Amino acid sequence: MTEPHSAVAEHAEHSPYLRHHFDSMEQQFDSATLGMWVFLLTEIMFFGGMFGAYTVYRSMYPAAFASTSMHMNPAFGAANTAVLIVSSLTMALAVRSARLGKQQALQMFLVLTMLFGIAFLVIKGFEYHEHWVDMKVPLFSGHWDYSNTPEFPHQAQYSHQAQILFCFYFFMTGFHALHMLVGVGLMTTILMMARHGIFSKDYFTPVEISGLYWHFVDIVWIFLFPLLYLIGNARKLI
Amino acid sequence: MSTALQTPEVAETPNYLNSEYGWKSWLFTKDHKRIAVLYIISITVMFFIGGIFASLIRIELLTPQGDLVNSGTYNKFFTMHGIVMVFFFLIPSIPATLGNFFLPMQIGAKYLAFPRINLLSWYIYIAGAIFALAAIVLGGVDTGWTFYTPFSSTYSNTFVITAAVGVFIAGFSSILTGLNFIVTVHKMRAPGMTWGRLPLFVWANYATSLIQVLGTPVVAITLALVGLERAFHIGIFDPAIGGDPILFQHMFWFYSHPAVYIMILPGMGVISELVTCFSRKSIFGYPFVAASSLGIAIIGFLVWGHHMFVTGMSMYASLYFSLLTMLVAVPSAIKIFNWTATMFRGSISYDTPMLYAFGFIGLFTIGGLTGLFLATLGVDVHVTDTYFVVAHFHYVMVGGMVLAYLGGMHFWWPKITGRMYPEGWAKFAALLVFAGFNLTFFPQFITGYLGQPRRYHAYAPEFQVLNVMSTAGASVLGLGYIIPLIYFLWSMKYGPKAGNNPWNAKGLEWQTTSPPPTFNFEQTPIVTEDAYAYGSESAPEEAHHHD
Amino acid sequence: MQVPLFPEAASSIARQVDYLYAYLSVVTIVMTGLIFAVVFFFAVKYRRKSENEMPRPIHGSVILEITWSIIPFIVMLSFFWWGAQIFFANATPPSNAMDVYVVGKQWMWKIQYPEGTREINELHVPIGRPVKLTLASEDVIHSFFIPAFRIKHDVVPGRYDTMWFTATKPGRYHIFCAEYCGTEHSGMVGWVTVMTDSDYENWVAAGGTEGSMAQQGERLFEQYGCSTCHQADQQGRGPNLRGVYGSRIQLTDGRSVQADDAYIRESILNPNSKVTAGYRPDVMPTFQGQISEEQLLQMIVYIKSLANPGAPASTGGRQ
Amino acid sequence: MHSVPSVRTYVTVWAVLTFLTFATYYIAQIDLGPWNIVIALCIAFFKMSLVIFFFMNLKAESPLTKLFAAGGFFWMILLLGQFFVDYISRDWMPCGKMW
Repeated sequence: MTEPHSAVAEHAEHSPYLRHHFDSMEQQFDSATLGMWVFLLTEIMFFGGMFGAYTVYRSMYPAAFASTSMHMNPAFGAANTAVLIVSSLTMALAVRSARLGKQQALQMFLVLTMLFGIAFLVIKGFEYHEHWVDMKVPLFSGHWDYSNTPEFPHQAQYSHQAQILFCFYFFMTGFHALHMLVGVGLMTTILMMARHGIFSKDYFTPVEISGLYWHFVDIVWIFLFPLLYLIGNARKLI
Repeated sequence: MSTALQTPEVAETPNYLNSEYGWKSWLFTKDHKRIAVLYIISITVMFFIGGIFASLIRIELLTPQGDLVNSGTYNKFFTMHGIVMVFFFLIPSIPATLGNFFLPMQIGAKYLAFPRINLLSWYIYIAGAIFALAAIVLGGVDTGWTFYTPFSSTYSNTFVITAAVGVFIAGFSSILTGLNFIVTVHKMRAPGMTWGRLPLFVWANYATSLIQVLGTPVVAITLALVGLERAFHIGIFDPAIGGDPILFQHMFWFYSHPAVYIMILPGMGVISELVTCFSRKSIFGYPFVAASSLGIAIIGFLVWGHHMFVTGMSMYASLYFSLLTMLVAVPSAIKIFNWTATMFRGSISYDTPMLYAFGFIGLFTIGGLTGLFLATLGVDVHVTDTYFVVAHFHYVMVGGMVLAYLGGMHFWWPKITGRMYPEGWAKFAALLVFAGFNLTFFPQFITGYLGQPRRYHAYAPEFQVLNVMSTAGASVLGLGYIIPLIYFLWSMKYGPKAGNNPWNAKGLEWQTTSPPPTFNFEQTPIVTEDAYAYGSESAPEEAHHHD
Repeated sequence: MQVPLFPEAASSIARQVDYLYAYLSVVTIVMTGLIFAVVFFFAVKYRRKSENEMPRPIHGSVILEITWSIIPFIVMLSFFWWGAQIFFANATPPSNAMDVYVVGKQWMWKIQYPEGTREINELHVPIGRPVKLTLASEDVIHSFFIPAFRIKHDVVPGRYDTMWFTATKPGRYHIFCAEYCGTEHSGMVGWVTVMTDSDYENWVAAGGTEGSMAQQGERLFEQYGCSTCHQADQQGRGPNLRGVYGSRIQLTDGRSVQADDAYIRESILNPNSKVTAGYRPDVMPTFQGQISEEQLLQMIVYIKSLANPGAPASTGGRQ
Repeated sequence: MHSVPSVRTYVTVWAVLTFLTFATYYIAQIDLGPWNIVIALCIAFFKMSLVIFFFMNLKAESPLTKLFAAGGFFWMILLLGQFFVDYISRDWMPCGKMW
């Protein structure tokens, strides 16, 4: 709730970045974070729809999912998770230094976060390439090689169930990678704004907002990793 | 269209219409009122496009053997009627037009919380509309507005992906409006405007925003999966390649049932405003009416299974969803009873908005109760997918939502444009709409129970008489819609000038000039009394502005 | 041109559905009439007499709110209870029901009888005997709907659905497709003819030229080489199918499944998903796309006919 | 505005998260039957709450923001749960009478 104020004093003390329809910087900051959290709510439901469909199919075809996940390389998954967690750390430190007004540290951590984000995408690229070579991409019809699925040599129907896992693998990680790209784009704009010295101790809302977004994308991956890579229990390391 | 709005002699006092001119001032505006006017124009265009398809359907159904167009074209008619009406008129209409305009004013705010996101939501709506219109122009889509797989993903060869992308994009416009409303109501209320004093129109739009934010992403991902499945021939929902079409229906109706509450809840908010203003009484049982909006929003997410009783969903799931659908009907009943009780010992005037409110209360009661037929398992097996369902949801959507929209437009027209609409013509149009509507859709209850299935291009000959009655009613209804369009446009130029508070209503929006200034109020008002304090203990003619 | 206002009731449950419909209609008419009357009465009695008339505010009463929440909910629970009774009673077909197999294909209903007769968009049933319909679809979702019997069930591709009815009045009644299924959705209509027992007997005798479904199923059993592995004696590479239908099958992963139509269909199209204990997976090839839905139904009827007449099922194909 | 946590807390949270990642990875190798997925999801849930409370400093936010954060997660569970109202009870054969 806003504290009552008189119209005259309103224009004197606020910082240049206070939008005119807000009464105080604090109200603007709270509105921005609440707005971001409501947006993350919609993102949770967006990925939630896919998790729901994935869970239903996994309960319908447990055997097909377990044996198909032999083709996933958990080493890639674990590496990606570690990279993302480090990028989350650097993002948190970036927000912290923005809050304390340390411009150099802020820009350094933003660059680090972007580097780790790009590293994640590069690892993801290698993984997709490996699946492409391995003919495991059901998206392009005719490219999903039914015969080359060792666990079920000539069961076209069985590998139909298997291709559902790969469809969800590509959709979930694909949408996640898309969100990563948007995140990196967001980081570049925040970096440019930081370089122009826009942020200060009492105005750092954009950094906080992009931090929330980045951590959310990290959380989605935290759930994707066990669900997509570690299905078959007691599997030997590939 | 937009030039007609800025007639200089409307009001000398600076207001949001004459504060700046030129198309840039409209297309790059951050003023929630101008964005609301942009939405009103685009909503009306889409409404009449949907209406054209509706009239083509009704003409086609004059004869049992279906000889106006072949069945493929007829399927495209009802699909486009469904898509355009549901996603481009019903869902955005009251929140994006009247909500955008009046929610900030009713809580005493100068602006919405995120003005640029609000403009972005209109552009996204226009982008979605362009895709949908492209799907129409290129050749139409014939999957029904429900896009059921595996027909939509594998067997239909029409522009399904174009339409799905259009709906996908329009969904984000709805999300952004919802997000804006939630943050505005939480963070930007005027001092003294506690939750207990919020007007019920704001409560209804807040509950609607919760549904928009929680439900729309799921239909976005569902349509994305159908689009991807169609593009890459993979088998998420295609049983031949291991998918499960029932899962599509679960994911689709998870959003689409709360979507019907997105459509009706703002209408209920408008009716609460109309009934209180034209009975000059505060609402009966304010906390219950406000809580019932939230109740509908939350329980609305637990009931979608009643669309799938006959699809082979398990028996116990049908039991679960049937029971909860009975529960979701209770808040709607509370609202109806409270509106009726509000009129008790009131001083009721028969202005056009009140006529629409009477119509709404009557027709929404029929619509709601026929919904119980569809929630009752025994009867639903017989009547689902027949014209009984068509009649039910038109009673709620047209009898409820469109009447509320027209009532709200008439109620707030003087505030939006500073001009009064012609009362005589408006009353005539209201009666036309009421009569035409009942003649159109009541016979469909009868043909529904007789067993005429939905979406039929040619039907059994014994249903013809009832269908002819329905088409006759549709023509009266169509006329009833065109008259308001004419006199609203006429009134912008020639309508008598309306004062700041023609209905001497109590809301904050009536305490400022009409049309309101760009920042709604000279000073942020201080709220001291309850929402509808008609004849409250304070002086009956309290001063306009408290300092 | 007389306008029918109420559909004929020609099945055992039609009467109950009509009573429930009447009960719901009465409640709706009473409630709507009440609301219309009260609103009309208030609108007239409390019309605005003078411009600045200001009635005393009434803020509400909690008791009234609670009463008009609880009472409607109780009335709705009665709808729910009665509706669920009919729904459940109609859910499980009686064991003595007569089998008919319905295959929905884009824009026609193909109906087969165990005696072998096959019809398009026509269904002949005797009066008074329960008839169980097994529904399958070859392409999209259809919905088998007989308004006069008050029954409807979606025909979802990839699985079997069952519905049943007992016709009570001879005559010809509509069959409609109720789930939108494409261009000729409105053309996918047919007739169900309810006949007295004598008419039905000579109708059955007249039809059925290529032998009963079981015989056709047997021919397919040979044609697709099923008999090479599923032999009558014990040591075939696949389980012996004699007496398998209806028994519980132990699977390799420990689960036990009832061998009904759906299990047999899945084992033909997707052999690897539920392999009987004691047999290796990846031996039986898939027949997905090679056997049509009708042939599948014929083979299932054949396997059903293999059940040992009278012999205990314990010595079934399991090792 | 809000108290700013020290670098040390962030680094320790990071260390715990990385440790948990590898923990999930190795626990998945031990065959615990149905328990595998349960443990994996619990670890993931714990990691999520770590990220939310420390990195996104939800702790310092208003209860309203916490409500929306929890609301989103709860709604997703609601969505998945109600799918299974249907899928679990598909093969419970109805016994003619309701119960």
